[in-house]
Amino acid sequence: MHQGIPLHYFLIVSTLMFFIGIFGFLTRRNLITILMSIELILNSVNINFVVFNRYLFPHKLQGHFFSMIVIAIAAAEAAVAIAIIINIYRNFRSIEVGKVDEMKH
Amino acid sequence: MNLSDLMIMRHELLLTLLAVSILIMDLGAGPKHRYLVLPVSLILFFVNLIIGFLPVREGTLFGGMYHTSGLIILMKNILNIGFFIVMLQSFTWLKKEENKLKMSEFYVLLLATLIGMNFMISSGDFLMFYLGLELATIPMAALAAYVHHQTRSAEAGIKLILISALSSGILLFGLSMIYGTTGSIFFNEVKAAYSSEPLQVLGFIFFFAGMGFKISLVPFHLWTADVYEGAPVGVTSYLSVISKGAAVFIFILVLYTVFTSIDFLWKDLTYIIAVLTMTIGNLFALRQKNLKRLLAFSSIAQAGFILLGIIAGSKLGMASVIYFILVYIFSNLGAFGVVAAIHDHTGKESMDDYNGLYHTNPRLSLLMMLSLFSLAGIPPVAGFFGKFFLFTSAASGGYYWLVFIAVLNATISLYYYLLVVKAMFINKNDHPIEPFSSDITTRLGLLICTAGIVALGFYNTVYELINKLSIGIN
Amino acid sequence: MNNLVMFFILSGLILVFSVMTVLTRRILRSAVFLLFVLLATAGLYFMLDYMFLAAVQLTVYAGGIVVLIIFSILLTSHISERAAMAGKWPMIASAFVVLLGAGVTLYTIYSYVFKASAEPAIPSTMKSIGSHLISYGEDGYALPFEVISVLLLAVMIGAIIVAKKEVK
Amino acid sequence: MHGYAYTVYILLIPFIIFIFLGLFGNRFKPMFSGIVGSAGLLVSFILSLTTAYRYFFASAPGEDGYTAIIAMNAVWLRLTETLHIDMGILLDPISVMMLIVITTVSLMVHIYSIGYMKGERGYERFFSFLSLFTFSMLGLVVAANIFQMYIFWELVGVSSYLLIGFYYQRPSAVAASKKAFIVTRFADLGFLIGILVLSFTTGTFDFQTLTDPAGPAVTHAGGATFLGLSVITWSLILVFMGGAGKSAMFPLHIWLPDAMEGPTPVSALIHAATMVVAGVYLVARMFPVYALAGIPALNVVAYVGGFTSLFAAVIACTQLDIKRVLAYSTMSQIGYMMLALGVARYGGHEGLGFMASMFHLFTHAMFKALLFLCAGAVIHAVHTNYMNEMGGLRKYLPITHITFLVACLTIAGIPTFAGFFSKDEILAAAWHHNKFLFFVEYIVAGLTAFYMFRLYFSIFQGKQAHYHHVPQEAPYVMTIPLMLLALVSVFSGFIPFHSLVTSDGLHLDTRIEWGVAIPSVLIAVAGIGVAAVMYRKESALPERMASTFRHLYTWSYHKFYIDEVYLFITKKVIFRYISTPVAWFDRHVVDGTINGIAWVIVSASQKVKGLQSGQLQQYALVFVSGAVLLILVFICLLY
Amino acid sequence: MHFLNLFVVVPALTIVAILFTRDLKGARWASAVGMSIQLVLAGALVFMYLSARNAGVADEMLFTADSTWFPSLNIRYAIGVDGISVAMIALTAVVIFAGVFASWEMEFLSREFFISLILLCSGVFGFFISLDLFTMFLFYELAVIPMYLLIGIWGSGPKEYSAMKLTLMLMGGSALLTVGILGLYFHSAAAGGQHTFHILEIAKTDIPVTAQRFFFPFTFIGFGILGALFPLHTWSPDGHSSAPTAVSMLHAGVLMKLGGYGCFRVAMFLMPEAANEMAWIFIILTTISVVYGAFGAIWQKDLKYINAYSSVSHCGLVLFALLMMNQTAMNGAIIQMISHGLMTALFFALIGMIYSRTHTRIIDQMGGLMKVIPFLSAVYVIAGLASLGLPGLSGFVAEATIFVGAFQHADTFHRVVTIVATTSIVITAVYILRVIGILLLGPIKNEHFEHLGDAHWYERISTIILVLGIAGIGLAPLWLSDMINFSLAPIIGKLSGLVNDVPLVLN
Repeated sequence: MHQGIPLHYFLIVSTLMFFIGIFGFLTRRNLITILMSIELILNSVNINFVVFNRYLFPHKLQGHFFSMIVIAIAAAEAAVAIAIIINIYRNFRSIEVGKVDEMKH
Repeated sequence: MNLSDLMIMRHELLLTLLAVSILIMDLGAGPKHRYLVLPVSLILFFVNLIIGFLPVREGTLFGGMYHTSGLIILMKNILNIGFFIVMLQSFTWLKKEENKLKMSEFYVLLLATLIGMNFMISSGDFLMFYLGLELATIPMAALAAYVHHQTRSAEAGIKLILISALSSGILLFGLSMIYGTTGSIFFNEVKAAYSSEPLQVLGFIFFFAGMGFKISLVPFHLWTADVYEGAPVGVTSYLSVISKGAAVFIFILVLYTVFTSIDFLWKDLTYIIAVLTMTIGNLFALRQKNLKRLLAFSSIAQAGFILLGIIAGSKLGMASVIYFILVYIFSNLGAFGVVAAIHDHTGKESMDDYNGLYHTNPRLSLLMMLSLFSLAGIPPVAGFFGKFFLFTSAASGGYYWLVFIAVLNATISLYYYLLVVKAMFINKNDHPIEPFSSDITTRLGLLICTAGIVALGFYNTVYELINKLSIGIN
Repeated sequence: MNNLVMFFILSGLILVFSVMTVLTRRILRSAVFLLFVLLATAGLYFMLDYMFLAAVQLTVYAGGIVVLIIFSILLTSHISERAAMAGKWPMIASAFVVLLGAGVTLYTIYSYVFKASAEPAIPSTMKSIGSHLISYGEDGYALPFEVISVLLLAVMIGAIIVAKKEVK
Repeated sequence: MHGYAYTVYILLIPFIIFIFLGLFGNRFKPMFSGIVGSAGLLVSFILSLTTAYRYFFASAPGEDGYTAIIAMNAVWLRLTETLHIDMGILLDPISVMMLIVITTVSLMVHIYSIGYMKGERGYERFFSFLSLFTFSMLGLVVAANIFQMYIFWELVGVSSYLLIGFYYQRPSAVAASKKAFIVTRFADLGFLIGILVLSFTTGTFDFQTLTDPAGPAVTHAGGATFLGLSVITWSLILVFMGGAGKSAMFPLHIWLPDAMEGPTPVSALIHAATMVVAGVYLVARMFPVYALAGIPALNVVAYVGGFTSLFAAVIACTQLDIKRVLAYSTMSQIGYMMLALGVARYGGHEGLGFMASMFHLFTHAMFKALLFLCAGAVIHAVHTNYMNEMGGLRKYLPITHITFLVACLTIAGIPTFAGFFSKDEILAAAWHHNKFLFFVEYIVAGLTAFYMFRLYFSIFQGKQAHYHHVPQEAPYVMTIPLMLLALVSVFSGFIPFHSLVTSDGLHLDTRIEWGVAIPSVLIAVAGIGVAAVMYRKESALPERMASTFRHLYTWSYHKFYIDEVYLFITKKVIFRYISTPVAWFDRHVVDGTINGIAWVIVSASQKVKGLQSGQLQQYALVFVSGAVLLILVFICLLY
Repeated sequence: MHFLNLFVVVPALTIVAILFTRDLKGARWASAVGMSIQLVLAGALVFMYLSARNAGVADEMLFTADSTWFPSLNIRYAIGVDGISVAMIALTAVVIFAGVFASWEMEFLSREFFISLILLCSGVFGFFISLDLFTMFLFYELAVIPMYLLIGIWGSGPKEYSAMKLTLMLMGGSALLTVGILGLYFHSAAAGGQHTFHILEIAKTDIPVTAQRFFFPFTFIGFGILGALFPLHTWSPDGHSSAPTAVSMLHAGVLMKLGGYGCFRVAMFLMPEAANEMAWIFIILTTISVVYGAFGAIWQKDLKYINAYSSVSHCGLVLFALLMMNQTAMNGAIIQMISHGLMTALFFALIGMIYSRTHTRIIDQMGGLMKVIPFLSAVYVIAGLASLGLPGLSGFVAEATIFVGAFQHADTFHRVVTIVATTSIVITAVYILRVIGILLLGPIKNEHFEHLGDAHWYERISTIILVLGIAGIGLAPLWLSDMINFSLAPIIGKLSGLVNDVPLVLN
């Protein structure tokens, strides 16, 4: 295929990255590392879009721009999340996710 | 493309204009006049609401990324109505001393989410859809975390933003698969190329999960109650009604126009999720003592009912869903309006605090009862019609057992609604909530809700209009 | 062939640092590993001839987000602090779910035959990207571009509101 | 056409009086209601007499004998095409005879009650109920339709209930009234089912169609069978069950002695003369069906009647409450009538028993009413019901004494008194059909004479008992009815029943069969003699007799413990072993299931709360697991 | 305005009038006037109906009106009455009239009480005039839901529990009903045709037997719960015993009849084949209910419980007779509905009146009331006699018709269960007489009772109107029976018809 690298290779990488991100989300106890896991997830999605665009549908730039938008949104999300995390830190004096469970049941 | 074409985007443009003007007014007004920004924005939004009903051209813009139709405009107008009520209801709270420095920002953020929803509903491709979705979600997190001095508010904010990020990650992964297997992100092209290949199914399910988060379907619902409880009441009601309504709108639009070729699949999926959502939502709602939390779980159960309309896949189904959302906006905002009014005056939101409310605040109690009955689907209030039409549409697809499960769930839900009614009307209380009178805005909001709850069922024109505009899978 | 080697190096980096990002117990290191992942991803984009995207990835992601994250880490934790991981059972459950999900997904992807479009490719030069970005016709992205500006504005306000210190 | 339409007034007058007194009686002086009631009944009485005269004597019977006349008929309720409940008046020999019996006795009782009930609380209520009863009883006898009969049958039952419970503040009266109602109600259940079966088989309620020898009831007799008996037979047995209940046949007799808790005039009217013979009347009314289609049922009637007569007579010998003695005597005499019907067959001389039964019904009504009214007068005078607290009343109550003696002689079957003739016919009929029952009846005749004179001697002769105040003869308003009834008792034996009331309406030649009559008279005299020896003077003989036949005496004194059996069945079995478990079952099992469902839901709600742990990552785990699970399900399993 | 609409409009106007009153005095007079008008209207309706029939009008439904409500779903506001609904309307008017007077002294939140009560009754009226399943269902639920507040606020004893139980069980019933109604709707037209909720139009189409088999149990049980079908009757004892007087009257007297009415007007009329097929199951259940309810009543000590169980028995008889599916038995069933409605309302009214004097409902604590409150006691006896089926009162007419009708069945099974059911008349006598004996007769147990006052004028009005109804039907049943018979004919015709079998579409 393109430049000798099969499409599936990219997809395997991105899929693994996606699930590693999810694993991180599920297991890290620190809110910021959870946020980083999300970045991993979004990054893997970006790879997908880009690769599909390049390999399969190069006649348009849909995947490409999708990735761009995702990057921008990831930034926005991170901004708000970090703002809230700082707020949490002020309120809880900790950014341990386990401690943020005042509301339950 | 010329300027008149842009008028097709009137809803979004006006809202953006409104948001910007509020921002500018807020910046421009001196500290003495800042309190004027709120009423002015209210009035401006009301004007916008009215303008929304003026006829507008249907059409497609930006190469198919944006499109409107009578149906979509109707949905936007419905959201506008709800938005207006939320604005009215949060007025009292915003005027409080604690929010002095961030009054109008609240409206701006809310407006931003509404713009996002409008774009989302109007989207013609997954990119705009995703963008709208995020625009409708990210500022929400900021709104949920609006109250600084409350840990719960921050907690709600972080839970919302993180889970929403996760869900949008999963949704995006699904979208990437959809893109990869169909070669396009445009709805009409995706529709043409979609079949039930496993990878496409996988992509669809990831997409479904992402939407499930927005509509709070089980098992993607767990954030709901915590966020609803922690967020300010206005935000909660907004989340539970407008946000959810918009998500349902786009969800049903996408299902009915894009994934038509795998309708058998999403119908089965919806069946399972509907049963789970109704049942789990109700089971959790049963033992809630906090009104906001109770309404949160009830709104999960209501989402399950909404799926009953979606599953039909017919014009009837869509009409029922839209009608139900409209009714639901009035009913739920009525209930939240009462909760907000009481919270604003007393800070109380536990069911036990409501004991004997009827004797001190009869009108609020009556409205609360009406709203709850409407939520439960009891005649003659509008909720009855809404629910009945949903059941009808599910039955039209032959899903009689699903209808049965749903109606049984409606009965269970009646139980906890009645618990609230019981608290207000029957239970005795030595220290009931003192009689108080609310602001004119709160009253106006509640009045609109009451009118909606009472009249919507009998005023058949509304339903017929919706029905006329609705579409089904052909 | 070179490309393949390059790909293996980059993807190897991506995967290893991804794993390390989620497994290392030091938060700051984790941020640095994330930076490596993002850089390697940018490398992939370069390989695919998406220069502009790679640049965006470098500036926005690596330059913006990671810096933001590092700042916040510095703001909220001590350098030496070791982040706790979830307990044993959550770990096992998460690992199980993730492995299952990854397995199914990979299997599904692998068994799918992707169909490429026959139409000729369009260049992904800066010029063409630029013109696409401001075009409002077919394959034009002016609208998302504008909307995202609204989003960023809203997010800015939101972040300020949330992070702003309360005036008591 | 037939000119009998006026007979409807015989019924309507008491009914109107009932309504009037019931609603407005308390607006007037008490005496007023008595007078109104009696006056109204007098009119009914005269109308009945006129009817009887016109029916029997004014026109000669045709070839078919006395035929039935429908004086009026109106549909009351349409049930099916063929089945409709009518309100009609059927005049035939037995109903006309019953009109006379009822109006006569009722009139006497009304007049008597004016005196007897003086000063009682609820005077107007009493007369109102009496009128209701009279109305119902008249309606019962003239019923043209078996369902109409059932309707009035029930009304009679409820009037009886109301009157027995007249002294409603006395617990025993309340209990007795309840018992009477429930026992007869139970019997009526049989009657109702009988009607259902009968109407299902024959498609009609109409008496004339039913009893027509060529009608559907008779022609369907050979139809389906159940346990070896035809359906018609079963229905007749069920109908007889109703009759047995009303007529206090064994084993449904237990309510009658207790019913004596009611005011004595009530006992005279309802529980001696009229209502209790309704069962006999019912069988007589349906007689052609019994005789032509249900001989086994008729045998049941005969044996039940025979056994009851003996059984009741034995008990009567040991009772001390004079009204109870009379009550058992009534049972015994009705047993006679039933037996007579049971040994009769349709038509000609075979129908002797039928005629005898009706004859005895008539005479018995008169002398038994008389006996009760006399007893009432005695009780009125001495304020006790127990014969061992009485004695030597002869000189205080001369009129009562004479009339009571006349009645005793009549019931004992001493020749020239009415009872002799009617009883003789019965014995003759039994002799021809069933020797065993015949001998039983001989014994009963002796016992009857014995216990009646035991009663007579204990009350009017014997030792002078100690009274709180000197007993006084009743006022004329009470004694005149006594004398009138005594006259009727003496002379009614000469009424030519054999040519008036027969099974097929035709004239029947009868003569006194001396071979049967003489021994029976001798037995009666012997019975009187024994009673005289034992009770005329104070003696230790009764005690000795009692100890000699200790077991028999105790059993008899305790009415063979039938009440206890019933009590066991009702209190223990129904109340404790059915009703209580049913109530328990309902509360705990049925309702428990419903509550259990609620409990399950609520506790499920409690159980799942852990899902909502407040832990963000757990939410995410559920989220992801849900998505993965759905993928697994939909990709691997479904598609 | 259409005449029948008045039956819904008058209660609505009454409610508005009550809103303008200030206190108990105003509220009760407004209600009394409103419900008197309603009574007059009902009388006029009976008269108009009978004269129309006498004039030879042979339409199945009279005074019909039909206006579209939701055109897209073909939901219509269709009204009309036949002899059966006229009878039920008359019953409702009488009972609510009596009910208003029975709650004359409702001090606590009186306006709210009367509003809820009349709201309830407007639901009932609406139900009986509806010909459209949708509006029928709407009115049905409208009638059920005010019960919660009525029992919960103004009730006694474990009122909250009872109110909740009653509401939830009845709503569970309406859950079943929803499915049934929707099933009927979607099978009401051949493929491509316009679906309809209109009863008469559905009756004209042949619903496939497979569909009937599926939906009949839903519909029948759904209505059956309100008609106290064993074993789903347990809301009734608790609900009735906790409810305030007028509510018990209305609920047992009228609301339970909605169940019976719905069972045949919807379930059996529209799904005749399934009704024929499945009747035996429900016949067994109802037979149990008849006998079981009666036995259950014997043991009870609370007056209201006794009457509630008696209602289970009597309402069981209604369903029992309906399931016999011949004209006579069904006629009996409807007479029984009316008869039971009147007498149970009378019972509950009396129990309420006695309770307001003695402050107890436990029979063992009372006794000899006949002496102190003769009027109420006498009426109680009349009600009791009516209940145990004394001729001359309405209960007998109903039971006689039912038993004769049921026994006309050619099938042995039906006749056997009929005999079993007839035994209830004895058991009924037992518990009725037991209560009368303990409660009214005998010596006065409590000296406080010596000074009780007899019925007030409003209580007399309340009871006398019911007694008049009971006696009126009992003495002259023919007009009622004929009125019902005429309207039953088409239903019976439908029940004995046949349709072809088309498979049911079900996911």
